This record gives sequence, structure tokens and C-alpha cells, in this order.
Amino acid sequence: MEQRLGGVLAGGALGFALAVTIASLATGRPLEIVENLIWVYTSPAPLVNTVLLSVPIAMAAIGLSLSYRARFITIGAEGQIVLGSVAALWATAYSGLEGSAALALALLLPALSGALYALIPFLLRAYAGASEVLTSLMLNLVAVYVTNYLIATYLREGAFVMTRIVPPELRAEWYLGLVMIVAAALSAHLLLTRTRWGLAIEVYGRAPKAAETYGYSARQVMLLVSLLSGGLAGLGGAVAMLSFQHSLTPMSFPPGYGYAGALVAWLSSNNPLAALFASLFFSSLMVFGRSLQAVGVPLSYALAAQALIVLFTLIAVARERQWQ
Amino acid sequence: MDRREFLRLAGIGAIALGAGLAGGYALGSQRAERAEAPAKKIKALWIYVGPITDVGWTAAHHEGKENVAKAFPWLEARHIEKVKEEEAKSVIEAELQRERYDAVFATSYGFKTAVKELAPKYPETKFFHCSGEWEEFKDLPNVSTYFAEFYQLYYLNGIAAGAVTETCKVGYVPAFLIPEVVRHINAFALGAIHGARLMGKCGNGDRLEIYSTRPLLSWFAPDKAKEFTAYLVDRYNVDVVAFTEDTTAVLDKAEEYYERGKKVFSFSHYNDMFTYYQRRGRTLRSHLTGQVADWTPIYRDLLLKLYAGAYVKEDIWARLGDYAPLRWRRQDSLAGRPEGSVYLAPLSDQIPAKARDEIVRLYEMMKELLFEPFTGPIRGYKIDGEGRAQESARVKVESNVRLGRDELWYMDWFHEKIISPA
Amino acid sequence: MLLLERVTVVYPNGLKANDEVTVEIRGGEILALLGENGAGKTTLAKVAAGLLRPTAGSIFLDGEEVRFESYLQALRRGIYYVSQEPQLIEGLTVLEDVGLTLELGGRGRSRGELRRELARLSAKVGLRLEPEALCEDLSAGERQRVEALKPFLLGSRIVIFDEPTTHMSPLEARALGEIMREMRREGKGIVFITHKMKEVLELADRVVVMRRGRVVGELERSRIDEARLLEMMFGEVGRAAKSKGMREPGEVLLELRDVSAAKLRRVSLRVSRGEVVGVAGVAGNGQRELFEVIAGLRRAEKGKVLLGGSDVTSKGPGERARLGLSLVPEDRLGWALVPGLDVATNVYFALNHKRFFLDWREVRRAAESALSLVPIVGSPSSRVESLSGGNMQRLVLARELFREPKVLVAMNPTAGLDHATTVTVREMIVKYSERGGVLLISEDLDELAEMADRIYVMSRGSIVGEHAKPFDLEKIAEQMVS
Amino acid sequence: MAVELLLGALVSAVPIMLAAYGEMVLERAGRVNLGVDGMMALGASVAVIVASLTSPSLGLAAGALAGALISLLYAVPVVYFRADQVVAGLALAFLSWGLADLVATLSVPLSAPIPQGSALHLSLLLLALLLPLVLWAFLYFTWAGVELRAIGYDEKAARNRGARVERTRTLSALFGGLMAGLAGAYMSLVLYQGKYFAGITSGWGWLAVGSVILGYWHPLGVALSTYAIGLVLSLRPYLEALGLGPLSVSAPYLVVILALALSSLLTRRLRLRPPTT
Repeated sequence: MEQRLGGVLAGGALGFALAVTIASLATGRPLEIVENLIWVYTSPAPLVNTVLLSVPIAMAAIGLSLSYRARFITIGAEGQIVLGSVAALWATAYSGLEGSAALALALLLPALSGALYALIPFLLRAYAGASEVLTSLMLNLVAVYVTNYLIATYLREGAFVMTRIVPPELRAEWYLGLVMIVAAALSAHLLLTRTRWGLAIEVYGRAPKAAETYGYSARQVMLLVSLLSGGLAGLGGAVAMLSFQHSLTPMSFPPGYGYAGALVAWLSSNNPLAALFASLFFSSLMVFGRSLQAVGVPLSYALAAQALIVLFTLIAVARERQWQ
Repeated sequence: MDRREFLRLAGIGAIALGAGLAGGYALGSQRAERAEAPAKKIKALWIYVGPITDVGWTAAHHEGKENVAKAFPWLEARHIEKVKEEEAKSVIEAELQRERYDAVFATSYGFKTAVKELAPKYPETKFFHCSGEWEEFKDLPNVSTYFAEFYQLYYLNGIAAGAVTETCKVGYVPAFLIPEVVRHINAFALGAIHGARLMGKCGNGDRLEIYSTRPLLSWFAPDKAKEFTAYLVDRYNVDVVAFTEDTTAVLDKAEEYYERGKKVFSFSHYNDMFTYYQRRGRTLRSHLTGQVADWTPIYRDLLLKLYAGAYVKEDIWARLGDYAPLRWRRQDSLAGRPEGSVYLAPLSDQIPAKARDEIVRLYEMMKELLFEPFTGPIRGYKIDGEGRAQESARVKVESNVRLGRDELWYMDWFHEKIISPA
Repeated sequence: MLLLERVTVVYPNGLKANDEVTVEIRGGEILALLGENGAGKTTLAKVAAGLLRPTAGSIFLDGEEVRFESYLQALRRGIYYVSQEPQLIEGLTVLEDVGLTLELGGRGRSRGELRRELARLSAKVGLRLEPEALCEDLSAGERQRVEALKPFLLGSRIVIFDEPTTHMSPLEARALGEIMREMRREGKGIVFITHKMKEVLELADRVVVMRRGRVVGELERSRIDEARLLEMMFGEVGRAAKSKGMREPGEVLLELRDVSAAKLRRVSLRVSRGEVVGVAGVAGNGQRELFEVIAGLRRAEKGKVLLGGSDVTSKGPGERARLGLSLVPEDRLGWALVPGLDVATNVYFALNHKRFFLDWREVRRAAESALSLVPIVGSPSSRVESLSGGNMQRLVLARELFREPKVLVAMNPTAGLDHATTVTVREMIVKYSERGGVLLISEDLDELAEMADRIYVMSRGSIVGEHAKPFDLEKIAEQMVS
Repeated sequence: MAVELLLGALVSAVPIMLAAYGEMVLERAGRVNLGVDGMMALGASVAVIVASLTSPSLGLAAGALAGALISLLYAVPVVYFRADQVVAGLALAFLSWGLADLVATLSVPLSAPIPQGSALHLSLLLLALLLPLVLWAFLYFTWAGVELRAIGYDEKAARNRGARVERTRTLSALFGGLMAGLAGAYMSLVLYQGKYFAGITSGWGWLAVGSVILGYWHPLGVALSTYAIGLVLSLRPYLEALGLGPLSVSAPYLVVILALALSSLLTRRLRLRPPTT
């Protein structure tokens, strides 16, 4: 894993260089692009935005890294995050609770709803054998539709389609998200390296037959990672709601945090600590891509560039593995 | 990956980066034009909720932005697209901290919260919120609201629909049943009755049925919009479908039916699709007319005032005739051609001449507010967010009463002829 | 026909599998390539078949130097390699499988033609074949024989069989021998890789013996004799595990009563303290299912499983482990050991402690105490996949014995191991049986005869015979294929 | 009404059908590409641009070609470098969505469409209906098809047999991209009257991936399952009229999930071996 870090860095750097190169060739304004680059990585506002944006991504990635270690390839973080933010909104703006009670509910309920939603692919896999890749993917879209429905009906506030807003006293400062993802990454790391559950995840992921032969239940391991990754993703949605979203409007597309989380988890070799940095890197790319629009680079370019970086890293990592 | 390999890759990256930057610089210096920089500059930022390639709402705003950027050398116009409403505040704030903008155009209703929170923190910057309620910002001196209103045009669409329908059934596919869309549906229904009565068909409009589907619950849902159109046509035998959705899916579906030999009509929305296609040598046969918005005159007006130092906090509700300064000098009507910030898309030949004349006549009258669609008596019934009836029909607008802005702005009832979704 | 000259193969991990090996393959004779597991036979065969490119050395085909870039090139030049696992492709029909091989080998033909030829050929070698049958429905022996038909259709001149009889009944092995003789009559050159002396004596025209990647001897048919071959193979005459004396078995520790599941049909057996009970049978006759049912990986649909007197039929593997069941699965990496983890963790995870937090010092201590039972090369912190096969099996056995189980169930525990490890493993199992019961599921009849006190014979999922010492091996072999 | 509905469902199911055929071939060769939706978007965008410059038929070809080309970015890492296929597929989806939009920003995303009922449209319909037969014949009655299936059943055994695993998989991935691109081109040129806009695929690419399993990896099964999905899509307003609320909108996705569960359960009960790894 440590050895793969070189590949990740090299691939990431190469992809990044290529992306910047294409952008400057396309616009003919390299100075402004570099200026943007410096701004994004040195100024407080974009840095704060990077942190804010990285919270849902990192929470998803940390959970997914546990899941992928157990070879449970769910891509369902997307839907779980959406449901998590809905739950947090309900807890703070609709439940009627105030103060710390509302806050506690705003963290508990999203974690719970994310975990419960993650149960569906688990049950389908464990009891019917259905591939969790596809079921979780489909469930993402279902979650978006259900949420849109909720926003337009039960959560709708006033004549127009908008929800209530998280009351100012219940909102979270940006650094709370940072604290949360650091805590989550550390706990996930400790869980993996220092507990029986972590051992079960490692053993099951690397050798499912051995795990079963020596008394680790496949279902229990899958259940564990499903609940953990779903809960973390739900929490990620909650923190996003409390720290910057504050309200919801109907979505045309899934917001993409969960998909980004899946990519980040792989980029970081399913290492929760590495996922922390990788998601910060990933969200800084988003912020950078957004800032480049001032120079006339379309946002879609940033999307393509991110994917290009992932593909480059994939190749670099895979090449390295081939040599071993 | 060993050190050497890593260094090699890093080297390739560095060289590529250097070459790219240098190449870009060379290209850039070639391209650079020596434009005389005006002494005073206005910096404006547009925030879009969708992608500029949506061929709908965002594309229309983007066109307006591009037009003013071209027209005013003193304007430095930037935009950020695909800003999720939930992220808007942090995105806009980061930009505001980087540079001092004179104007920020927030082009989605959902940016309301962001504008409300940012405006007090950046008093130097003027915020313009599109489609927001004026009341929400009445205490903020640097926030104005603007909107291009379509209900008059929907009434005219309705006349066309009532005049051409052979089944005496017309339909509507709404994105949401919010007041804006509800008044569009009602205007369309009133217009359709007017059209049928004018042509003396469908029992002088009494037998005309107006079907509304359930709301799509998304501004962008082309696949669903098409399915709902098919539903209206296949299930209820509707032959004219109007809609509120950010794409042209309903019109596309209508054209599909037309191609298959079934006459189904629809309308342009935001953009004049008829002319769009005509320039490419193709005539849309299902296209009756439609509502078009041109944000350019609004942006031009707002920015010019700003440039002249004459900013006033205002609430723009652009309707027919607004931003059409030449209208007194013309003898002929411009109905069906660009005029002002909202106008009628080209009128199809398939609309009977009598109805076309009526549309042009009312178009001109509406410009002067001599005719107003929502004039009583109108009977209707209150609906919920999904269009279900909450009461039986009763008088909603008393005889000879004209609805005011606030009643229009918060409309929550369906005209009695509208058959609401099950 | 084919000459491999001074072939050296070094694997990326530094293992020198072949060291300047020179072997000639002649037409019209059966060449036996004899050697222990790990002697480098398969590596050499893969070089000859184009599946591996040698680090050094040359290959001459009919006197002309060739360089095979791929298996396909070798195939098209008339070399056919029958790999150890008879790899028909499950999911395809026999006809499709054979046809695909011919197509890839440059001898493609239409389905109709192929169907006719198959019928003719299979009659010739006494094999009843349904061309539209799915490959996965064929028995191991049938599959091997379908593989053996292909060189005839391909017109291959050299055929390499890599340990073909591993999963075969004696009868099937005899039939394969017939096919080889048929090939010899047609003038093909046959290479027959094996570590079984008996087969060499029966079939080979010439023997090349390999040890540790080198050729250590070559004998023509007239000069083949068992003692010399053994000496060449092992360097010294192999030690045999001490045969133990008869003892009175103690209480019953493991019992199956009329167990049916998947392939198994009403299996009953008993293992008592102090005895080694063997299960003999040709591979694929339900041994794996038997192992899984005992381990708790597979539910018994009918019948009961008792462990130390208590009913564990509905208990999972973890519960059974706590009741004193130890397992040595057939596949080491993946079933018994976890790749990617170190040796210490590999010991610890199977001990199944219930403590939530791991104490790495304790993990290491557990590993060290387990490893003190059997010396292995490799530190507790080295990755388990870096161990050799022999060391892996020692590790598994050490771990399982460290748990001090009541019953040890081992499946093919010495398959693929070098001689020294085989001896160690057998000794350890026999020694352990003084304290507990052992169920030894093995395809190697000689191993069973040497170690077991009692032997059950399994065929098609049923127990078809029970034998006590002294064993009538002929009778057992007969029952195995009944 | 029923005929209209059944026919309409067919017309709108075509892109799902085409994309699913491509994905099915790749899955039969033992790999999954989750980038289908992205490749469709790219196909849609490129097709419109090229059609506006040349002709609709060339636009179709260009869309298909774009899908095939971009699928190389999946095939090379996955087939030759053995990179993780799920990540590679997801990354490809992101990349292609981005590129599709980028292409559209550079040029006007509008062209002359392919009218419904025109010869070109009918030939596309015919392709969607006949291709499964061709694929069936290819997979089961040609040796190249047998090789492809063999690779899907058991990569290692096929490789030992001399089967050209890399080549076959790369070609399958290319075919998958080609079909996805064509499917996207159909969406923009036929279904949306020669327009491209961001989000044009409406997530139908995911449905295509799901319906491959629903059709049990068999060309004829996939033809049926994709048509069934198209039908469910068309039936959504009718479901909504039944008062199913958000369930009706997500009906096609729920159908895929249910079908996945049921077919997996059945496969397990009957001890079938799915024809892919």
C-alpha cells in the first residue's frame, strides 16, 4: 500500500500537469491560469470551500474504503448522502426540537437513514446474491427522485419549491466538517488496524473462503461495512447540510459527492487516512475548475480533467502492481 | 514504483506543464488585441444553476450575458455555471473575496438564501436576483429583483390552441405547481377557451377540456416530459400540449407525433425553436407559437444604469411591451418577432387567420395593458402542490376585477375548466 | 523433434525454476519427466509450449531454432500442452470447446465435420461422448480424455501431459495410458510429467529426472529401475513416516449421521480419539462437500453432525472451532491463509479470539508460540505469500495444532509439497493423533495406506466401503471407481 | 392507444437497447463498463455537432465512433494494466460527461434531426431489432463468438487455451463504446430533434447496464428486457395516475433492482452459472 503511494502521486501529478497544460493551450492565458492556481491553494475563501466540499466526499470515501476492503463494491454513497442531508434538514428545521437536542438528532438521524438505506443492497446481496454494484447504483437515482418528491411536497415551504432553512444557531462552522472528517478517518484507521472488526474486514476482503472457514461470517462483515459506510455517508450529508447547504431545492442530477467518494476511495488505495487527503485534493480540483471559469474555461473541462487524473492514477498504480 | 520511475514521470509532467504554459502564452500574446481600455470598468458576475448547454433557462441567460459583454467594452463579464443552489453561498462568496464585483446576477430562485445572506456583507456590490420575491429583499438596499413574465404569452398560446384543436382537448405539462406555473396554466386555459369561442367550436368553448398532468417535480426532466406528453395524447386524445420545463422535450414529442402522421401541436419555450430550426433548413410543423425570453435588454438596462452611477433598487417584472422602445413608431405589429424582453415566437400558418388576427390584436393591447387575461369573472378551485383539488369551484375573480401583481404572484388555484391530475 | 537446450528460467521473485536444462523430445516415444513437486517440471513444459519465455537458452524444432512468443505459436507449430487441471471451459459444450481449440490451433473446421470426427475418434479410444453436453457436467477423467483427443484433431506432433493422473481413478489412468500408446503409434512425441513412480515404470520409454531445477539423470527404458530413480529424485532414499502401532481408539469425537447435502448422500462416519481415519476417493466425488459440511461452511440438508458428543448441525464454523474442530483445507492460500497479511496475523485471525481490541504484542506472542511447534523459514512479520508452499503448510499445521483441537480434519494435506515437508506433515499428524482424532481426506491412496487406521471409501457422494488394517488396496481402488 | 404505447415504447427504448447490446458483449467477455451513460452523452454531443456540419447519417457514425474512441480509455487501463474496472468505468463516465459538454460549448449543439419514420430512423429501429439475432448467431455459431464466451466463462482456462483475451476484450469494449455512442446519437438526433443538452441521457445508460443482467446476458433476453424497461418508462405517467408518488418516477430503477434480486435468487436456486465472471 505504501508502495502504491508513489504511483498515486505520480499519476495524480501527471494528470494534473496535463490538465493545466490543456487548459492553458485552449485559452492562451497561462498566466491567469497559474494565478488562479495560486489563488485556489493560498487564499482563505477557496480553501474554506475546498474543506466544505471535501466533507461529504471524504465521509463517503472513508466509509467506502472500509467497504472496498471487504470487497463489498457499493457505489451507493450518493443516495445515502442525499438522504442524510434531508434527514439533517428535517431534524433542524422541521422536528420542532431546538438547541443541542436538534443538533444531536441532526447527526443521529442522517447516520441512521444512510445506514438503513445501505441495508438494501446488503440484504439483496446477502440473501439473494444480487450484485451490490448495480443495486446501489440504481438506488442512488431512486433516492434523488424520492428526495425531489419530499422537497416538492412534505418539506415544501411557502408558495415556491424550497424547503425551510436550517436556523442560524444550528449551523456548523466550516472547521467542524474538518474535525469530523479527521475524526472519521482516524476512527476508521483504528478500526481497521486495532480491532477484531477491522481484522474481520481485512481477512474477509483478502480471502473470503479463509474468513468463513475460520468462523468469520460473510454476512456479518458485509453488514458491518454496509452500516458503517452508509452511516458515514449519511453523516457526510448531514454535515454538508449543517455547514453550507442549509436548505434543499429539487435536483436535476445526483449531486455527485458519492461518486467522487468512490473514486477517491480507490485513489487512496482504500486507506482511510489517505482518503482524507485525496478528498481534499479532489475537492480542491473542483474549486480550481470553478475558478477557471473566470478565465473562460468551461466547467465541464474541470469534470473531464478530474476523470483524466483518476484514469492516469489508475494506470500508474496498475503498472506498478504489475511489476511487483 | 521506484524513485527513478517516479522522477521520470515527474520530469515528463514538468516538461509537459512548462511546454503547455509557454505554448499557451505564445498563443495568447498572438491573440491579444490592443483594445483601448476604458477608464472605468464594471465587473459583473453571472451565477447559473444549470449548464450553459441546457438549451433552456441557463442558455437564455447566458445568451443575454454574452450579448451585453459584446456590446459594452467597459464591461468585464464572468459567469459560473452548474452552481448547486445549496453551494451557491460559498461559491459566490469566494468569488467576491477574490475580486470586487459591481454586480452579481443570481439567475435562479434557489439562490435566494445566498443573496439574502451575502448582500449585507458586501454592500458595495449590487445583487440582482432573478425570479425572487421582492418582499424578501425589501430591507436590502443593494438587492434588486427581475423577472421575465410569460402569462400574457400563455394566454395568446391558448388562443392558438383553442383555435386549432380538433379534439377539444388541450393539455399542459408543468414542472412544478408553483404560482408562476399555475398562472401560466390558467392563462393558457383562459386563452384556449377564448380561441375556441372565437372559432365557434367546442360548444363555443364550453366543451373544451384542459388537462394538466402531475408536476414533473424537476425543472429538468426531458424524458419524463416526453412520457407525460405521450400520456396526454394517448390516454386523453389531447392534440395541443403546452408546458413549463427547461428543455424542449414536449415540443420534440409533438413533432414526433406529427412525423408519424398524428397532428399534435406544441410551443417554443424560452428560445424561438422555430427560427432555430428554420435557419437549418427545417420547418417545425408541430410548432404553433410560444413564449420567448430575451434577457439582453434587461441586462443592458441594469448595467447601463450601474455604469452611469444611477443605480436604484428596483423590482423588474418584464411583460409584453417592456423594453420595446420603438413601439410607438411602428404601424405594423411585431407579434411573432423579437421585441422587448418577452415576445411571441413565430405564428404558425396552421392557426386560422381569424385567430392569428385576434392574437396580434390582443398582443398589441396587452402591451398597453388595455387587455388583461385575469379579468373577472373567473371561477376556479384551490389546489395543493400536486394539483389535487382542495375545494369545489367557486368565484376566484369577481366580475370586472383585474388581478393585481400580488394575487398573480401567489396564485394557488386552477381555472374550473382545468381537469387536474388524479 | 524438439530440443530444449540450456534453458534457464528465473521468476521475477528470484526463484530459479530451471537451471540450464537440456532435454530432447523424440517422435514415437513416451518421455517421462519425473521429479518432486517444485523440481521445475511444469516450468520446463510451459517453456516448451510457449506459455513462458525462458530467461536464457534456446529451443530447436526439427533442428531449426524457434522463439515462441505465445502459446498460440507453439500450438500452431504442432505442440500441444495438456495442463495439470484439465481445463475445459465450463459453460461451453464439448463440441464448442474442442472446436475452439482447433480454431485457435489453426485447424478450424465446421461444426458438422467436427461432430463426425469426434464420433470416429472417441470410438477409437473407447470414450462415449455427447458433443452437445456441457463441459461442466463431465467428470475429471472424462475431461482429461477430451483434452487428450485434441492433439489427434490438431495433428500435433508433440503432446505434453502435465501430471494428468492427479485426479483420476486407476481405471481412468489406464485408459489415458492407452491413448498415449496410440499417440506413440502415430509417431508423436509424448512428454509425461509425473511424480508417480508406478506410472513411469508402466509407460515410459525414457525418463528424465529433475531436482531443484536441474536435470539430474536420464535413463533409457531398458535401464529404468525404481531404486535408482528414487535416489535421483530425492538425493537420498526418502524417509518414510514411522508406521505407528495399533492402539485402542478412545471416545467418539466426530460423527456424521446420514448426512445429505449437495453431492453427499447419506454419509455416516465416526472418528474417535487416538485414530487417523482416512477418506479415499477420486477427486470430485464429494470430498470437498464433505469437508465443507464438517467445517460448517455448508448446511447439512439431512442428518446430523456431532462434535465431541454435542450436536453442531446448525452451528457455524466459529462455534465448531470453539468446540475443538481444527481444519487444514486443501487450498492453502485463500482457504487457510490470507494473502497480503503477515505471518503473525495469519496465525492470530484463525484463533478467533473474542476480544474487540487487538493487542499486536499478543498477536506476535501467539504467532511465536504457534511457530515453536513447527519450524518455518520466515519471520512473523513477513508476508505470508512470500513463503514457499511447504512453509505455508507448516504454518497452517502449526496454527491448527496450537489450538489444541479435539479433531483435526485435513484435506489432501501433502498435495504439491516437497518431500521433506510431506514427511514432516505426516509425522505431525500421526503424532497428534495420540491426543485427538484425525479425519484425513486424501486422493493419495499410498498416503492413506501409510497413515490411516481405518479407511472409508467415497464414491459419487456416498460411503461405499469401510476398511480396517491391513488394507486391501486393490479392493479400495475398485470401490473408488464403482 | 395500446398500439401507440407499445410502439412509442419501442421508439424510446432503442437507445437503451443499443447500449445494452454493446455492454452485453463486453460482459460476455468478462468485463463490466460502468461508463455507458457517459459514452452515450458523448455520442449524443458529437453526433449533433457533426450532423450540423455534414449530414445526419454522418452524425450517427461520428457519435458511434466517439463512443468507441473514448472507450479505449477504459479498455487500455482495464485490459492491459488490469486496473479496477468499476473505478475505470466510473471515471470514464465522468470524463465523457465532461467532454460531451465541452464539445457542446465549443459549437452550437443543434442540427437537423433524423425524422421519425424516415428511412434512416427505420433502419436504426431495424438494427435494434435485428442486432440481437446477429449477436446471437455470432456468440453461439461462430468460433470467434465461442472464444469470446470462453473468455467470459473462465479467463484463465481460455488463456491457457491460447484465446486472445486482451484482443477480444479490447474489441468488445470498443464495440460497447460504439453501441453506446450510437445510442447517444439516436437520443440527440432522433428523440430530441437534433439537439444536445447537458443531461440528455437522463440516466438511461445506467438502465442499459442494469438490463443486461435482467436479460441474463443473452442477446434475445437483453432485447426483451430493454424493451420491457422502455415500456416501464413509458408507463410512468400511468403509474403516477395510480397515485404511486415517487415510486412511479423511479419505477424503471426499482424494476431493475427487483429483477436483479429475483434473477440472482433463481440462479442460485437452480444452481446456474452466470455466463460471466
